[in-house]
Amino acid sequence: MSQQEQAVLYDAQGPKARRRSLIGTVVAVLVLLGLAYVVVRRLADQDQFSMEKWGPLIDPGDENFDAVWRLIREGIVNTLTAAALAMVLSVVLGTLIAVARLSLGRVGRIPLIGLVEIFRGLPVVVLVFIGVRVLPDVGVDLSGLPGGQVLWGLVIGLTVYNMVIFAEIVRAGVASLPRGQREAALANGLTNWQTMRIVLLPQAFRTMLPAIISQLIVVLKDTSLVTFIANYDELLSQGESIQRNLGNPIQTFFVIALIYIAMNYCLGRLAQYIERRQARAGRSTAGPAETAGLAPGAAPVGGGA
Amino acid sequence: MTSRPNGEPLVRLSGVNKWFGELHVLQDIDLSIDRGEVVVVIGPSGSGKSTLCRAINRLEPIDKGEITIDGGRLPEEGKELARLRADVGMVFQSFNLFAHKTVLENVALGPVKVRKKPKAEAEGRARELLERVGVASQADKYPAQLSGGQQQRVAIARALAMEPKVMLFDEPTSALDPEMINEVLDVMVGLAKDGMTMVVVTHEMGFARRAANRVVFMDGGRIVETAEPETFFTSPRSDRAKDFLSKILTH
Amino acid sequence: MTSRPNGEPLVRLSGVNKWFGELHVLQDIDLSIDRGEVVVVIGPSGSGKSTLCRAINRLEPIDKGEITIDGGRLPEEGKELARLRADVGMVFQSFNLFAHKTVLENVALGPVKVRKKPKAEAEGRARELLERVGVASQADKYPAQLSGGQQQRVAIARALAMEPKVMLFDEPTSALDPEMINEVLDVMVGLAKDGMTMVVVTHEMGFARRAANRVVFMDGGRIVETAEPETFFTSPRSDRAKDFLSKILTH
Amino acid sequence: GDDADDSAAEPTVAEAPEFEAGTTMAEIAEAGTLRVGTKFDQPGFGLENLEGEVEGFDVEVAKIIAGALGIAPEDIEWVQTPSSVREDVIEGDEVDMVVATYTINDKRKERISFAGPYYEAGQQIMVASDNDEIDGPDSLKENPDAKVCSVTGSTPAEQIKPYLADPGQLVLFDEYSQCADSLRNGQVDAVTTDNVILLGFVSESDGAFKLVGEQFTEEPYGIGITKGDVAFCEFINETLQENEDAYIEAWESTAGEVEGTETPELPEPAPCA
Amino acid sequence: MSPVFDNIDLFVDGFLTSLKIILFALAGALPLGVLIAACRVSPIPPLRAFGTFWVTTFRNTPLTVVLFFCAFGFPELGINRSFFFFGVLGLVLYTSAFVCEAVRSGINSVPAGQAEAARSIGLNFSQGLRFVVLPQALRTVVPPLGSVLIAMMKNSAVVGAFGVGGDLWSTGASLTSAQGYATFPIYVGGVAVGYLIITLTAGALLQLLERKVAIAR
Ligand SMILES: Nc1ncnc2c1ncn2[C@@H]1O[C@H](COP(=O)(O)OP(=O)(O)OP(=O)(O)O)[C@@H](O)[C@H]1O
Ligand SMILES: Nc1ncnc2c1ncn2[C@@H]1O[C@H](COP(=O)(O)OP(=O)(O)OP(=O)(O)O)[C@@H](O)[C@H]1O
Ligand SMILES: [Mg+2]
Ligand SMILES: [Mg+2]
Repeated sequence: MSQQEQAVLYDAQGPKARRRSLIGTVVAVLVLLGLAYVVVRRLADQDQFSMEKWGPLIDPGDENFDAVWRLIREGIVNTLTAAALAMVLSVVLGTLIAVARLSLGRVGRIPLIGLVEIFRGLPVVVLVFIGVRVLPDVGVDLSGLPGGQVLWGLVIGLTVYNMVIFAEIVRAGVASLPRGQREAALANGLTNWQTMRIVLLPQAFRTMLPAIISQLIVVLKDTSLVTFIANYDELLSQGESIQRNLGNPIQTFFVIALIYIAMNYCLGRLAQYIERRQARAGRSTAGPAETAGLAPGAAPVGGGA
Repeated sequence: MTSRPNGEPLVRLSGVNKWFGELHVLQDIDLSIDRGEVVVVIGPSGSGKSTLCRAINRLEPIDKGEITIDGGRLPEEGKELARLRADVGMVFQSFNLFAHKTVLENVALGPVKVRKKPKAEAEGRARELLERVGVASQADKYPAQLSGGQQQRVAIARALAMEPKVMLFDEPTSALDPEMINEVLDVMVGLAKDGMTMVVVTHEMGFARRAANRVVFMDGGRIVETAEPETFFTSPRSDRAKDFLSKILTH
Repeated sequence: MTSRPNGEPLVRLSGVNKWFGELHVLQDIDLSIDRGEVVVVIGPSGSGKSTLCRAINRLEPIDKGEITIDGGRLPEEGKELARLRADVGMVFQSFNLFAHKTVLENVALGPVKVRKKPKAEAEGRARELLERVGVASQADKYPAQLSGGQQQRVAIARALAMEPKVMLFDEPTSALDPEMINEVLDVMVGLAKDGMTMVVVTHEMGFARRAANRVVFMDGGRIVETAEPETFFTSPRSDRAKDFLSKILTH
Repeated sequence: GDDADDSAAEPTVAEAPEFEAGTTMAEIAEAGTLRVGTKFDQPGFGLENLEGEVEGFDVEVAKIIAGALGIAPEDIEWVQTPSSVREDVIEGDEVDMVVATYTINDKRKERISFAGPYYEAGQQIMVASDNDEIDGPDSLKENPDAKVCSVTGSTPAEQIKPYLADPGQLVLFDEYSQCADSLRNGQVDAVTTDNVILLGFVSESDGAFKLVGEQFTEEPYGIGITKGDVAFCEFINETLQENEDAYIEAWESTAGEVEGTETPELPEPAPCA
Repeated sequence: MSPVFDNIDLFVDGFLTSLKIILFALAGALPLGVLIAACRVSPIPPLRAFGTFWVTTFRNTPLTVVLFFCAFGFPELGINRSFFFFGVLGLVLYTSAFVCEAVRSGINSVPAGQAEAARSIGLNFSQGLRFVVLPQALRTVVPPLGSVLIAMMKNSAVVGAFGVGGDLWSTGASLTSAQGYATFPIYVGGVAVGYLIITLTAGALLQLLERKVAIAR
C-alpha cells in the first residue's frame, strides 16, 4: 500500500537517494528521540512518574487498583453501549434519509436537504445538550426507557448529528458507483426499489466503509462530550472521578486516552481488514478514478469532536 | 421464444426523437425489427447508436415518437416498465456485472427477484447458461476475478436468464483486449444462429458479415443507410458511410 | 536529430531482468534499436511489453542487466536522469495530459521548465507542433474538452516538444474509439517517415506493416521472436506467436 | 474525605412516621426511597469515592432529613447534580431535593423553592502560599494580569466579575479541582469560590495554597425543592432545628475535619414561600 | 426568544470569541496538517512512522482528552501560556490529523500517470510536485478539507470548557445555570443559531471555492 502511495510522488530511488534517505532517517530518529527525552525529563522533574500517582493504575498490589479498574471497566461498557446505540440508529436513519433523498423528486428533497444542513451545521456538544437537557425541559420524557434519560438524550444528540452525516456518506457512496450498475439492474427487470436495495446500497456500503468507520470512531469519541452536560458514567467521566479521588489527573487521563486509542484503533483495523479482504476477493466496484473524488479512506464527510 | 405467430415486427420505432438539452441526438428514427432478425448498428462516435439502443428498453426516455415491443407500447414507468425490461435483454460495453455478487448470483438474481423462480431452479438454469457461454467453471468467482471476455460472456448469460424476446448489445467487445474479442463474438454468433432477435451496436465487421441480416448506419442522430452487410461494406451508398468506412478500414 | 554519426545502436538493452516481487516480468531481454529504426512490440496481455517500454526511461528501474541510450548508461537518479528522460519521449495509453493545464501549456511546459526556453519561443514552437499533429485549433482548451484522438495527438506533440532522440509509445491507440485510431496512427506514421527512432507497443497491424522496420513478439517476459512485419504476420516462426495471431486476426 | 471509618455516626431513622396524605413527605415515605441531588465532585460536601459512595456535609444533612422521613441512608438514591443542572432536575422531578452547595438567590427562586439555609458560606479567594500580591478581591483590579479561576455557570463566577479590571482575567473550568490544578502549575493566580470549598483544597495542598482576604459575599446554602412546596420546606426546616446535634456531628465528621474551619451554628431558617 | 435579545450583547461577544478561536485554530491546523501529510508521504521511514503515529493518536483520542492534556499537561512540562493558547493548540493538534488525511488522500487521488508524465518530460521531483501534482491534488482536497475545517469550527464549542470561556457555548452555560434562564430559548434560539451562522457561511464559502477550483477542468 505504501509502495503504491509513494509511486505517485516519488521516483524509484537510486543509490544517492537511498543514502540521502538513510541520513534523513538517522537525523529524524535523533530529533524525535531528543524530543522524547526532554518531555520525559521534565515530567520526571515534576515527579509525574511517582508510584504514588501511577500505582493505582498499574500496580495490582495497590489498594485502589481494583476499584479503579472496576470504574474503568464500567466506563468502557457504558461508552460502548451509548456508542453502539447511536451507531446503529444513525446508520439506519441515515440510510433511510439517503434513500429518500435519492428517490424523492426535486421538490420533495428540499425539506430533507434543509434538515441535513441544519443538523450538520451544529456542534455535537450542542445537540447532545439539547438531547440531554432541553428535551426534558420542553416535556419530552425519556426517563422511562431502559438506561435512563441521560443515556437516551446522549444517544439522540449523537444520532441526530451523525445520521445526516451517514446519509451524506451513503448518498456519496451510491453516487460513486458506476452508472452502469443501476442501469444493468433496471435492464434486468428489477424495480427502482429492488435496484436500490439489492444492487446499489450493498455496494455503496462497501465503497464507503472507510468513511463509515471513521465516522463510527467519531461517534465513539463523542460519547465523552456528555461529561460537560450531565452525569453518565462513560469512560471519561469515570476518569474524572478517579483522578478526583487520587489526585493524579495526568496519569489517569493518559490511561484513559490509551484506552480510547486502543478501541478506535481496533475499529479502524477492522475496517482495513474488511477492505483488504474485499480487495482480495476483487469485490470492490469502482477504481479510484471512477469514484467521484472519493479516494478510499477519504477524510470523513462530517467529523464531530 | 416467439410466442405470437403474427407477421408484426417485434420491435418497431416510429418517428422517434430525442434531445439532450439543445442536442438533437435521435432525429425521426423509423426502424422495424422482425422476430429472429439480427440488426447491426454502426456509425461514428456520438451519432446516437447507444441512445437508440437504450431507448428500446427506456433506459433513456424519448421525447417524441413511439416505440412498440411485441405490439405493445413501451410503458413509461413502474411495474409494467420493469416487466418489459425483463423481456428485453441488454448487454453493455462495460459489462456492468454486479460487483458484489458472484457470477452465479449475477445470473440467478433476475429470475429469482423478478420472475419469482425458486432459488434452486434459477441456479440450475444459471449453471446451464454459464455452460453455454463457456464460463461454467467460474460460477463462484466474483466478476473482478474474471477477464473482460469472461465477464462479458457472464453478462450475456445474465441477460439470457430472463428469457428475453430481444437482446440489445451496446458495443459489447470494444472494452476488451484483442485476444478476448472473439470468444465473445462466438457466443453472439451462436445466439444469432439459434434464432434470437438481436440489435447489436458494434464496429466488428466480421460479426456483421457472419451473423447480421441488416446493417443500419447512423450519423448525426439519423439513420443514414440500411443495407445487407455485404452490400454495405463493399459498396455503401451514402458518402458519409463511405467516409466512415474508409476511416475504420484502412489500418 | 541524430547527433553522433557512429554505427552504435541508439538504444541497447542487454541481459535486462526485472521482478515484481515473485513475478519475473522481464527475463534476459537483449534488444538493440538503431537510429531511425521503428520497432513494434507485440504480445499477449501481461507479457511485459509495457514494463519493457517503461524501463527504457527508467519509469521502472530494472534489477539486472544494462540499458544504454546513445552510448551512455541510463543514470539512476537525479539531474542526469531527468535530463535523459527529457531526451526520451513517452506517449501513454491513457494520454496523461496534465488535466489542469490547457493544451498549449501542456506542450510548452517541458521546454520552459526543463529546457529553460523563453515562454514566447516555447509557445510558438508548441503551436507549430500542434499544427503538425492537426490540433492547432484546440490550443486553448483543457484536455477533458478534447476527444481521445485529439488528446493523444497533443500527448505526442508534448513529447516532440522536448526534441527527443527516441520516442516510446505504450499502446497509444487502445483507449481510442475506432474512428480516432487512424488520426493518431497517421501522425505516428508521419513521424516514422521523418526518421524518428520509435519503440511502439501496439496491436495495430496496419501500423506495423506501414511503418515498422521490425516486430518484436513478447510472451511471458521474454522476447520470443523478432522479424520483419510482413514475415511475422504471414508466417510467424514460434507456436506462441501463431497462437496469438490466430486469436487477434480471425474476426 | 479520606477514611470511611471515622465518618458520621448513623443518623436516627424515624420508625413509620405519620404524614398528612397528599404531602410530599407522605409520598416519599410511601415510596420508601429519597432521591437526593448532590455534588459528586466537591471534597468536604459531596464527593464520590472510588467505591461509588458519596461523602460530605451535604450528604450527611440529606441523611438527617431522610431519617426524619423514615428512610435509612442505604435507601437514599444519590443523583449527581453539578451546578448547572440543579434547577432542571428539580423541575423535571428527577429528585425530591437538592443538597449541593446551593446558594439561595432570587433568580433561582423563580424556578424552585429553598428550604434552609442550613449553612452560611461566603466567597473567598485562594492563592499560592508564596503570593504576596493578591490579598483579597480588590487586588485583582490592581493586578490586571492576574488570572482568577472559577467554575462555568457558578455564582462565584458571576460575583467576582465586578472586582475584575478585565473580563479576560476570569478563567472558567468545569470543576474546582481543575482550578486547583491550574493554581498549582501556575496557570492561574487565584481561585475563587465559597470559602468551605477552598478550605478543602488548602488542607490537601500541604501548605502550597492559602486563603486571603475576608469573605466578600454571603452564600446561604439552601435545600432546593419543587417550587411552592411550602409544607415540605417547613418540614425540612423543622427537622434541622430538631436535630442540631446530628447537624454538628455531620459537620465535624466531614468538612469540619479540615484545619481552620469553625463549627457553624445552625442558621435561622428563612420563611417558606 | 426574548431571553436571547435581552442578552444579545453577550451573544455577540460569545460569537466573536468563538470566531477568534476558529480563526487562530484555522491558521494553525492547516499548515501543521500539511506538514504532517508531508511526513506521511515522505521517503524517510521514521518521518512516515511519526506521521502515522500522530494521526493515529489524534484521530482516535476524544478532543476533550486532547484539550485536557494541553491545558494541564503542558504546564507540567514547564510551558505556561494562556488557556486560550492551550485551547486553540488542542484544537489545532486534533484537527491537524484530519487535515493531514484529507491532504494525503488528495495527493493519492492524482493519477500516478500524471506524475509519470511529468517525470517523462524531464521535470524533477519538486517541479513535478509544484507544476503537476499539487495543483491537481488541491482540487480533490478542497471538499474533504472543507468538511474537516467546518467540523473544527463546530468543535471549537468544546474549547470553551477548558479555561477559555466567553465563547458561544460558555455564554449559553452561564446564562442558563448562573442566571437561571430556561435552556430551550438560550440553546436553540441563541447558541445553535450562532453556530449555524458560522458553519452555514463557511459552507457557502466552501462551495464557492469548490466551484472555483473545479472550473479549470
Ligand atoms: N446523458 C447525456 N446527457 C447529455 N448528452 C448526452 C448524454 N448521453 C449522450 N449524450 C450525447 O448524445 C450524443 C449521442 O450519444 P450516444 O452515446 O448515443 O452516441 P454513440 O453513437 O453511442 O457514440 P459512441 O460510439 O461514442 O458510444 C453524443 O453527442 C453524446 O455526447
Ligand atoms: N507495479 C506492478 N506491481 C506488480 N506487478 C506488476 C506491476 N506492473 C505490472 N505488473 C505485472 O507484470 C506483468 C507484466 O506487465 P506489463 O504491464 O508489462 O504487461 P503488458 O504486456 O504491457 O500487458 P498489457 O497488454 O495488459 O498492457 C503483468 O503480470 C502485470 O500484472
Ligand atoms: Mg455508445
Ligand atoms: Mg501494457
